[in-house]
Amino acid sequence: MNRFLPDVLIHTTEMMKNKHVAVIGGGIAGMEAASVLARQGLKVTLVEKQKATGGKLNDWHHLFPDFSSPGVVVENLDKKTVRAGVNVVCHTEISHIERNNGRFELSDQRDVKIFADAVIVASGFHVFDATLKEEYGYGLFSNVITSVDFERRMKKHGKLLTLQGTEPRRVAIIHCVGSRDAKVGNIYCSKVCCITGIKQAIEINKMLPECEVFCFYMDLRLYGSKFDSLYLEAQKRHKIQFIRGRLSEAAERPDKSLQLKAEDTLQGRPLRMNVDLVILLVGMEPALSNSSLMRNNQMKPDENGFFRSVNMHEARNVGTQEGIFMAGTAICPMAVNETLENARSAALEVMNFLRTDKNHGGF
Amino acid sequence: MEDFSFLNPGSRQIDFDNFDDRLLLYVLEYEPSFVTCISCGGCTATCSAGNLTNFNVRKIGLWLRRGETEKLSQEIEKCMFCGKCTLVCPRDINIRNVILLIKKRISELKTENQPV
Amino acid sequence: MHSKLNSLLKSDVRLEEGLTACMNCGICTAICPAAEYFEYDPRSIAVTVQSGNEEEIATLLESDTIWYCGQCMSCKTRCPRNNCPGLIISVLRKVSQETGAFVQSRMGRQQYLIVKNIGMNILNYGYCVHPTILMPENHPEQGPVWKWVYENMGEVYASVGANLNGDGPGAMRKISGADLGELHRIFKESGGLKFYETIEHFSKIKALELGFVNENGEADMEKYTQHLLQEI
Amino acid sequence: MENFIIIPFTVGLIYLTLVLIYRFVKWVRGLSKLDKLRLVQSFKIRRMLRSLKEVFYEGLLHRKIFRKNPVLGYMHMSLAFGWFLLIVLGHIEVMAARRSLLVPFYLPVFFRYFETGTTFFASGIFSFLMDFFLLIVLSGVALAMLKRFKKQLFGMKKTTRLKTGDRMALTSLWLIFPLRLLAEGMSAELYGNGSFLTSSVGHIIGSFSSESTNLVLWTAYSCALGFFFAALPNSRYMHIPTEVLLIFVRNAGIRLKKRNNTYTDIQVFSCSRCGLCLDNCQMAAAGINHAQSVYILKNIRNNNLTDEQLFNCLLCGKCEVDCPVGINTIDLRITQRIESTLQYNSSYNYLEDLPARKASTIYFAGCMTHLTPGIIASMKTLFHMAGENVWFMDEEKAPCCGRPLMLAGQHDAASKLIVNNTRKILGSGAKTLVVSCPICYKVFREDYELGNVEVLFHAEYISRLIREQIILPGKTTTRIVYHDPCELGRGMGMFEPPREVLRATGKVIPVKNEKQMAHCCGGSLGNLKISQQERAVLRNQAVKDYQQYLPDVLATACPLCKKTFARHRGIEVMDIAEIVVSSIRKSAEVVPVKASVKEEAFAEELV
Repeated sequence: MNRFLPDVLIHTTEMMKNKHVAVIGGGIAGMEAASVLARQGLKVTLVEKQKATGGKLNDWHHLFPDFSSPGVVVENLDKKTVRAGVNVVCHTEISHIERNNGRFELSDQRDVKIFADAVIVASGFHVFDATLKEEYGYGLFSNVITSVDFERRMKKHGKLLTLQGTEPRRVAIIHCVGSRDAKVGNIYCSKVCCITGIKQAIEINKMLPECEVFCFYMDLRLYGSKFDSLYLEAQKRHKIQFIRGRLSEAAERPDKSLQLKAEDTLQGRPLRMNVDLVILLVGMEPALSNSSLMRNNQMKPDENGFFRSVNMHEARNVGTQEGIFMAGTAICPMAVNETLENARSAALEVMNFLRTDKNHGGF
Repeated sequence: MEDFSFLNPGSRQIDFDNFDDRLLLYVLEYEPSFVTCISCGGCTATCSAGNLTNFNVRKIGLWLRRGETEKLSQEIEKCMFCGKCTLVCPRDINIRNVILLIKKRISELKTENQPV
Repeated sequence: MHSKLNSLLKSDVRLEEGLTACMNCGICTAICPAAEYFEYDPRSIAVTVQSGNEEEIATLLESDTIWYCGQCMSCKTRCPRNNCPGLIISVLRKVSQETGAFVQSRMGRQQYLIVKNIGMNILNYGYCVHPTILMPENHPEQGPVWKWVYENMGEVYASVGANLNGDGPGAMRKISGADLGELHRIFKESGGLKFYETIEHFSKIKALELGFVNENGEADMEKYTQHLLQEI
Repeated sequence: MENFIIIPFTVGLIYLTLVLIYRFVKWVRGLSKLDKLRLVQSFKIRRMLRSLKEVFYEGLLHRKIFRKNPVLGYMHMSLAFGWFLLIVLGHIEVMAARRSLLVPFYLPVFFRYFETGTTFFASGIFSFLMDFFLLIVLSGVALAMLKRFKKQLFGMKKTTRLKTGDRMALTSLWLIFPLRLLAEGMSAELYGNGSFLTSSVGHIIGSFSSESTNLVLWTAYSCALGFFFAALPNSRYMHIPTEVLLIFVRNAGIRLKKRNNTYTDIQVFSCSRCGLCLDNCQMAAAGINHAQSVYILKNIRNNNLTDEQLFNCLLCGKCEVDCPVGINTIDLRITQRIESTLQYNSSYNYLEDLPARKASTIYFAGCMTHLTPGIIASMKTLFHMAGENVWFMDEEKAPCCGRPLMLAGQHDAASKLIVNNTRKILGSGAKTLVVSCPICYKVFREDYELGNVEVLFHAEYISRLIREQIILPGKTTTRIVYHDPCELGRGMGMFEPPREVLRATGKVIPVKNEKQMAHCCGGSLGNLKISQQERAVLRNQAVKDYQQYLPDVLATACPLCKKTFARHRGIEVMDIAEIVVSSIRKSAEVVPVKASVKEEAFAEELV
């Protein structure tokens, strides 16, 4: 038995073994929730729109704060789902949930129908479209990339080059792109970008020791365990420079390097800097599929557009429609470890629900 | 205590208990959005005037909040009013109006012959 | 980035001790007694050194700012990251003195006065500060009371039990020639005298630059000293 | 004869005449010397006829209101033109009756009271016509009353709020004609001097008929008239005489100045508070209902204008489009802003060090464009293709054009920027100045004195490149809705060049609210008070309207509009320059025509 698997302290009845749970989204939250439930003996179908499970983690190069491999996490989760007997359906995007007589009917565009007694929505998040911050030049200037592009490039090529094929001598990492920004309508903090930026800065320094790396931040929000020590390490060992000030605009120079304008708010002076590469730490937004999932039932968005919980402290996984639960970043931005914990707690909520659901002869 | 005439340059600490909040209260009354500033400096970085001289919009806001009216009334004359600051502010503060209100209040205080 | 001033700074062990990783919290400035009264901000000094910006460090070395620190080291006790801006400033001062940058600032030029007074006091009297040389007209910061103390020196020191300039034991006693000779040798061996010479060397260059020249075409250090005293 | 009945009317009329003379003389005397000269020179027959024609069309027929809404137009026309005809015809009737051209001034008004049943040449026809026009005026009064309660019938969403002075004048105005009807009806019953309308009314009220009732009704009529005349100067009806003066003064070529003068007063008093500007103002959608032009004009007149109102306006100019009196609401408001901010200090000494560079063409991107680098990149590409020797004037060190300061009323401050920029532009020896921001364009065209330097908006520049086949955009089937920026469209009257450019690249879909009636994006620099949330309401409203036409792309020609619409996220927004460049890239042949020679030199210049 996998030693990472938690023991959920709920007694599974024979009655519950006939219950069917559908999990929408085959990212890590969905996989974890599905495997926990299946391991408790429930029938579980995991629906994924892509050709394989793993979600966005498939694109990530390294995880913070320990530089571990996301591939291993996905692989372990895959093993767990298979071993627990989860029915995995790929290439299927659920666009419709309807509740009839207490049961749910899930359907996609091609009329694939799945029936379930409870649903977990683990639809994940949408990466902020950085072209919306036109003044940063993403999509316009070749050497402005996002943190997601960075992960993909690193995973694919294992190295970081400018578009001209040279090694960057100076890189700027811009925090809060698409987060905490009323100008793009996202006033919330995406929570994981600060630590992602520090992680990527360290990776750059490890790869290119001569390359100077600058992080432009408004606040550093390093809430997680070991996050702040990574920050300390970034400063001490990797000589990453932290500049408190928000990037106002980037301009491309004829040599395709970028001129950045920010204020060094601690010195109180405008700052101008030429860099070879800019990495925008793009935030998390509600998944695009959320609105269609919300349309046909009582599921409601919260003020940021993520799924609303009935109680953000005591019932974070419980949606506004009875019988539909959420897991992971469908609720709000969170890191990988939090997502997995959150998925397990979603599974627990589902089992509690099925146990006590009077309509289905639960007790 | 006896005066020994020691040289004392005077404290430069910000005195939060006694500061001139006339301007601040005025601005907040007519432009409440100002209260949400997080001093990110985006305004200063994008500022057309700040690009040409040492004008600093963020500091204008900071001085306003600290009651440093004297510094502020001189510095604010450099603003060209182009509105870029308002366009980049992540907190949607109506910075142009803040500047206009400051200018208005300062000119009012001056005509009332009050120290600015 | 890895250039002259940075490597000079880094060659001093005190920098390693004083600067691990600053995160700009500002507690050093908050506790600093000098920061309350002068345009002096240990946080921003630490940040400048941390950034390694050669140009800004050069400006720092030539500025008044690094001379405001009283080396009380209160900053060390408070820093959440175990930095010590006080030590960073010690290193900056040393590099400023060694490179001659100190003569570019008003506060820095006073190094010459300090060498001439305190520095020579040590060698001549065996004391850093000896009451007999603190002339009231040169030390207005001591207030008017100092004039009275100075004029009634014998009585004042006797009344507190000191043995001013006397033979035998007691505070402010006269230091014997043998002890002074030993002190002199320590200074010579440890580089203290060389240090005095460096400061004098750059100060002479500055004096020439400012036009203080005597009839032999050499730096007129008398006039330079008067100039420095006026500068205070 | 009980002649005393003419007293209220006469007193009112004399008072009104005196006030009008006093005011008109004061206003004309208050004009600048040059303006007075203009006015004197305008006394030429052709000009006078033109002005009279305008008075007839706008002051009496209310042609503009007719175009906007026929019912509302009829209401205004029946009151104004009907009353006018009653006066004119009344006089002719009296002249015919008395066989004299000189008749007492009051007689036409009280004719039916004094002329009891004598017949004269065509008296039957006259009384018929007088009754007919009275009926028309009465129908106007009835509509006016209806409008107070059911404004939707008149195509109006909103109507102005009334003040006491206005209420008094309004009540007396409403009473004049019904009282006239009753009085004339009574006289008709007594003396048989009426026609179809008055006789019938006389029959109906015949049971009350007596000499004394007749006297009371005519006295009441006289009182209503007198009361109206007396109330007129202090009510919005002052617009009736002032509008006539305005037309003459305006046709003499007199325009608003940067500071208040009596022409401001003439404009302010010409406002009839019809409220048409309220309907055009988008800000009501965002719940801003106190700052519209009609209220500004009223508050200027009453001397209680606040900055809160004055600066809470987008200066989009939509209210000006439909103003039946043709008041320059935007200039008027800017003048008020100038007056309001006179004491504000500014100091731009730091601008003096900026260098000028020799070049044949200057590109001035403007502050806003620096936040839309896509436009800058496209402009650079176009300059590159045209092989121009371009000085990008504000690439590194960017002085503002001065327009935002002007919009905020800080005219003196703006002048400092203008002086400085002018020196740089003239110092470069350039022949052409290209701008891609309408805000800059307006100020460069209107307030700079640039001698022979031709100021081109990028749309004009690009359409010239297309016409000369220097660039060859590829035409696609892309559906384009073009959003007219306020400062460019209504502000500068430039509607065609951007459309011309867009037609070369795709299919331009005409929309209902375009050109003069185009929406404001909500992002305007003219408004200093509006919150971002309120701006979003306006923006969403505009986008929603455009989305009906299912465009592939919403085109605009203003960086601020682009930035504002981009925040909506539901629609793709591009500047015309970007659209042109992308269409060139898409089309197979990319031919940088003259570029090859100067390419390197250009690349260096842009550094």
